[in-house]
Amino acid sequence: MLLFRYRGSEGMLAWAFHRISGIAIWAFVLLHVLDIYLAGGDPKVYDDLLTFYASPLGRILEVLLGAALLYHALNGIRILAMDFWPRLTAYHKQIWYANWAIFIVAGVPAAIIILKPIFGL
Amino acid sequence: MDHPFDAVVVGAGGAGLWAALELAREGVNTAVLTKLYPTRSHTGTAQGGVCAALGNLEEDKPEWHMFDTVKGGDYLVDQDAAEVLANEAIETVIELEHMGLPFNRTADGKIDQRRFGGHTRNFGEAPVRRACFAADRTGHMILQTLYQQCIKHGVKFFDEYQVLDLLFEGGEPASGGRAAGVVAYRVADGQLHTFRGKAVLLATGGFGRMFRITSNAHSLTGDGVALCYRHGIPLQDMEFFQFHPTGIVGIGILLSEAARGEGGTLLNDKGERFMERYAPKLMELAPRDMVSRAMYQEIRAGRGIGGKDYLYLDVRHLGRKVIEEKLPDITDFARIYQGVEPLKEPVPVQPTAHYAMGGIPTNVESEVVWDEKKTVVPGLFAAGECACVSVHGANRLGTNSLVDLLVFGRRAGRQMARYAGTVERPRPMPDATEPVRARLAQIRLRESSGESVAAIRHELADVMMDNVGVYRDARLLAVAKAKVGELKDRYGRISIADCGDVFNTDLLEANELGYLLDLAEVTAASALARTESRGAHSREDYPERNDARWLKHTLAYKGPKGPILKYKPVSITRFEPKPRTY
Amino acid sequence: MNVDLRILRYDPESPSLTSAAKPAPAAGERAARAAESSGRPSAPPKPHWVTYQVEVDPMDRVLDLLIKVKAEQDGSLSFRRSCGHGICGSDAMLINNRNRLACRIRVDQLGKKISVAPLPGLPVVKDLVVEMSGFFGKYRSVKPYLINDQPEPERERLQSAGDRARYDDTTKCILCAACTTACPSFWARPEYVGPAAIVQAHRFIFDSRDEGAAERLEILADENGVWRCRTIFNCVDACPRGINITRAILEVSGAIVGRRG
Amino acid sequence: MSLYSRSGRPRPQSGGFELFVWYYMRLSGVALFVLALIHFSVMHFVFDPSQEKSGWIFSERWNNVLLRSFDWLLLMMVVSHAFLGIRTVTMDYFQGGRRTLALTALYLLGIVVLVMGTTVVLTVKIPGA
Ligand SMILES: Cc1cc2nc3c(=O)[nH]c(=O)nc-3n(C[C@H](O)[C@H](O)[C@H](O)COP(=O)(O)OP(=O)(O)OC[C@H]3O[C@@H](n4cnc5c(N)ncnc54)[C@H](O)[C@@H]3O)c2cc1C
Ligand code: HEM
Ligand code: SF4
Ligand code: F3S
Ligand code: FES
Repeated sequence: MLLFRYRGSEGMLAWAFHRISGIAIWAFVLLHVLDIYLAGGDPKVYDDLLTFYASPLGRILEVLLGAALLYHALNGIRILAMDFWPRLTAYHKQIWYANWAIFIVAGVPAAIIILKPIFGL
Repeated sequence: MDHPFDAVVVGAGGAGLWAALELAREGVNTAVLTKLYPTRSHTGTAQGGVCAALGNLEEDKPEWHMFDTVKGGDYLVDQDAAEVLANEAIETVIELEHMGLPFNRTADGKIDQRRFGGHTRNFGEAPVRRACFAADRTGHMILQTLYQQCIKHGVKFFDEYQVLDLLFEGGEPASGGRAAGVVAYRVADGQLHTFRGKAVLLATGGFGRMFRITSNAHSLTGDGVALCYRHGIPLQDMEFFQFHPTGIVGIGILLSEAARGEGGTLLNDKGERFMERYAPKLMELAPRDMVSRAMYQEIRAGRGIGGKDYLYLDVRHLGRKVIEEKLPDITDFARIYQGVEPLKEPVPVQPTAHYAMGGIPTNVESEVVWDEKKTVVPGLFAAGECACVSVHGANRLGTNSLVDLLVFGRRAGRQMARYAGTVERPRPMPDATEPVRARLAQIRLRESSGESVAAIRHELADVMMDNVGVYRDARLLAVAKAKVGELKDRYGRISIADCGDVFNTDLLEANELGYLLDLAEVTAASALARTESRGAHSREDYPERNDARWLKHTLAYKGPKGPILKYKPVSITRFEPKPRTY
Repeated sequence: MNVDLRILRYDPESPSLTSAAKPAPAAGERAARAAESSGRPSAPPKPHWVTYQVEVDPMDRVLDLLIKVKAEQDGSLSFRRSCGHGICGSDAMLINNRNRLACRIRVDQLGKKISVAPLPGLPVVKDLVVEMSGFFGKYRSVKPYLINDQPEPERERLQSAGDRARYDDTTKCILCAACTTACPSFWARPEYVGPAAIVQAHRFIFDSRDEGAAERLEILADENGVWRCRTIFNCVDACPRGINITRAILEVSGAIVGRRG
Repeated sequence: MSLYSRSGRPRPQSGGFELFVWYYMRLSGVALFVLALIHFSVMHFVFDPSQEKSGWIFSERWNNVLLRSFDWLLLMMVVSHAFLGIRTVTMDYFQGGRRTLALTALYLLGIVVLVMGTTVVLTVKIPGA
């Protein structure tokens, strides 16, 4: 398929990740609304849910969700910024790399906080 | 399939498009046929500018422009035509601006102008700023602007329809026939179509592809010119072919004269500005024939770079701003095709085959004239590089070709509209496509062991480059003539690989090679006969201009055993021939 | 230096005699095939990869290689070309999985294995030749010509150098289609008017002499107009004229928003 | 509009709506940047919900009308933003009948989620209150 064969550069990757992360967050939100709805009816279900979120698998999934959200949010701002100041398009690659820098600076500590309990810290 | 129209325009370069635009404005039902998409036409490659004596930056007059044109053409120019050119240049350029062409601007918002070779103030005093330009994309912008206007006016385009024959009613032109339309081959599916029209314009461009090193597009194979020749219309002044001084070494891609107009210099191996010795007043801005000859002499004297066959074009001292704002494309060409950085290094250049001064003889109304008495072929018109109204004479000045397209393309359109109002549409011709079908079948169906098209094309390009180039003499030309004859024989036995109908470029290229061979034969024969040196035609065995014998136009007719040469007088109205120094 | 040139060839349903897939026909068969082929309605051509070994100079461009293959190995190879130096827009194609002009990319920039295929997302006519009428139709749809009904002045209209610079970038377009056919949004929805047409509209919308901006913005505000751009930048990477296409698109959408919002 | 049909491009449709979608994606994007990130950090770093008992959400968070409205606003934003985003994606990769089908499913899903979400936020009783 063209999408995989064509050799785009940063811009194409940025878009692909944005789209994938958007879809992924959407899928999560669907589940999240569903689980809270169920939990609202039955506190027992909610407790089970919280137990799952506290489990290692739950925490890893949460980190992934957070990563998707953070990437999507940062890249969303990148797009917005270019929309309002089209001149910035000349630096779209640089902005993308800056996004990754922020992503790591903000994301890694957050991930550590969330994952810490797995290792009993 | 038969398409009835009132006017048929063949070619969608600058000349064809402007004619089509005039016809559309007059409400004439017009078809434009082009073997390429219109925006692919070669006009788009013109870089430097289009001259008009607007006088936006310093005093300038059309008479000066006319004089420069006549002198630049070594007095072989028809002066009535040159006068029309210089006068109407101004209104056509202004009209282009009104159509939206994005010219560069002066500080007070007018069209910006720069210097160009051979264009001077007060009859040769000093260079003048006369070339109007849009960065170094002037031709691109002209082509785009005219195409845009044609779309606006609803012109009907037939893209990728290649014209393979001309139709006449009431006999061939020489026996009083009138133009009646064309036969075209639809490249996409190989079907033949006839387009009937009361007025037919040929604007098919040049034929530089007969030379090895050329600035011309692969598609410039002289179709219209060769078709006229085959129908008994003579070709005028074919011995005059311009070599542009600054082509990229080995491949011929052009680095515009604008580089020199902006102040670029030419250097030899010793770092000398050698043009001082050849044209002390205008230096690098002398006409192209002179600069190309000077370069050849430097190379012959062993002063080529490293003793090789090229020299340097130096623009480093112009500074980054001028180079990037006014010469961006040229800079880019040097980077991509030579791997040279013009901001830091001089660029290796050598003369490249560039422009055909000769072509289909026409009068100032762009009507094709077929004999020494300028008898018009009714309904047949030609404009642009394929035509020869003779505003360029023996050597064209830079920027004058674009002016030629505009002025005579426009005139062609207007005259066609007038003419089309006075005659009936030609009747359908059921068998019109038969000769073309037969010609193509001959190439297409010959079994695969025949001569190779590519080999003949290469040998032709080599012999034309080496023997009919900047310097010529009787021996070189005779060898070329014989060689072209031999290649024509072999051409009769070619075979090709593709015999399909869909986008068969193998077939079309083979057919185009036939045109180049015809035109090369005429060029060599005309050059051999002219025993003088004038403009772009430099005979080492006859180094002087000889006005007594040769102040006349060559007309080459197709004969059973090669071209038959006749001559017609030059129209001289204001400027008597003088020695040509700069 | 030798390179492997892989070409994605499309055989239309007509007899190509030396195409690698088929043996050359015997004598006499040629006429029969040609006769059989005329006037036949064309089925969509079938693709297959063919590899050619070509002897090259590192400074050669891909167009030189194609011409060489056509001259020396297989005359039935079809591709468009004209100017040979990146100014006419004929030979945009997919080279090493990226859209470029064959006459502007050198062998030394690509390596020893080079793959060439027709522009993505357009119907193929034969080999590297694609159907362009849809592309030019979209170009026409944005009214790509100066609109100004004021009486024309005697001399040129004045325009400041600054106003001229405003739209300089988009005047460079040569309509090669490399951008539009590199755009994933266009692949997904071929109705998208595409970056090339927007570039052409931009050239007039921001020309101080033009008065048709409202009409063009109206056209570009439709479902298949500027909103389809997802700022992917493949167009910019592909553009042989180095136009900042995405900037132009965003300036146009900004103008629409500014006018309406 | 003769130029239009000659161009082979469909006539303009729902131009205003596409402009709205484009604009709305951006506005809700900015809003979400603030709201969603606050939400995510509140949930994970200020409190750690997995460390809390089930009562927490009811007793502390939703006791506050402000926080309830915050969550509802966030929910509306997320659902509408994502919903329009997925609409674009769907229209990109489905054509003809399948597109209609997929879009209908998407619209239904959107309504269900909105209703479900609103029910939760509005009707949940606070146990023990
Ligand atoms: C690199 C370069 C730079 C130049 N720079 C300048 C400059 O700065 N200033 C200047 O004044 N001049 C310049 N020139 C010269 C000038 O550009 C050309 O002479 C001029 O553009 C020719 O225009 P035309 O309309 O005659 O033909 P072209 O623009 O060559 O168009 C020919 C048309 O005819 C069509 N055609 C050809 N054969 C057929 C057929 N058989 N059937 C159907 N259609 C056919 C083609 O498709 C095309 O549309 C330059 C030339 C070159 C090569
Ligand atoms: C956190 C802050 C967020 C910001 C700043 C943001 C920004 C954006 C922007 C600007 C777009 C439009 C992209 C374009 O037109 O090319 C977009 C698209 C999208 N967003 Fe968000 N968004 C955010 C959160 C979310 C959330 C929480 C979801 C999911 C629940 C989501 C799902 C989507 C989807 C599915 C798309 C469509 C992607 C596409 O068309 O390729 N976004 N986002
Ligand atoms: S914008 Fe660039 S890539 Fe697109 S058609 Fe024009 S020149 Fe080609
Ligand atoms: S690749 Fe396509 S999505 Fe926009 S930025 Fe270029 S048009
Ligand atoms: S041949 Fe003209 S752009 Fe490549």
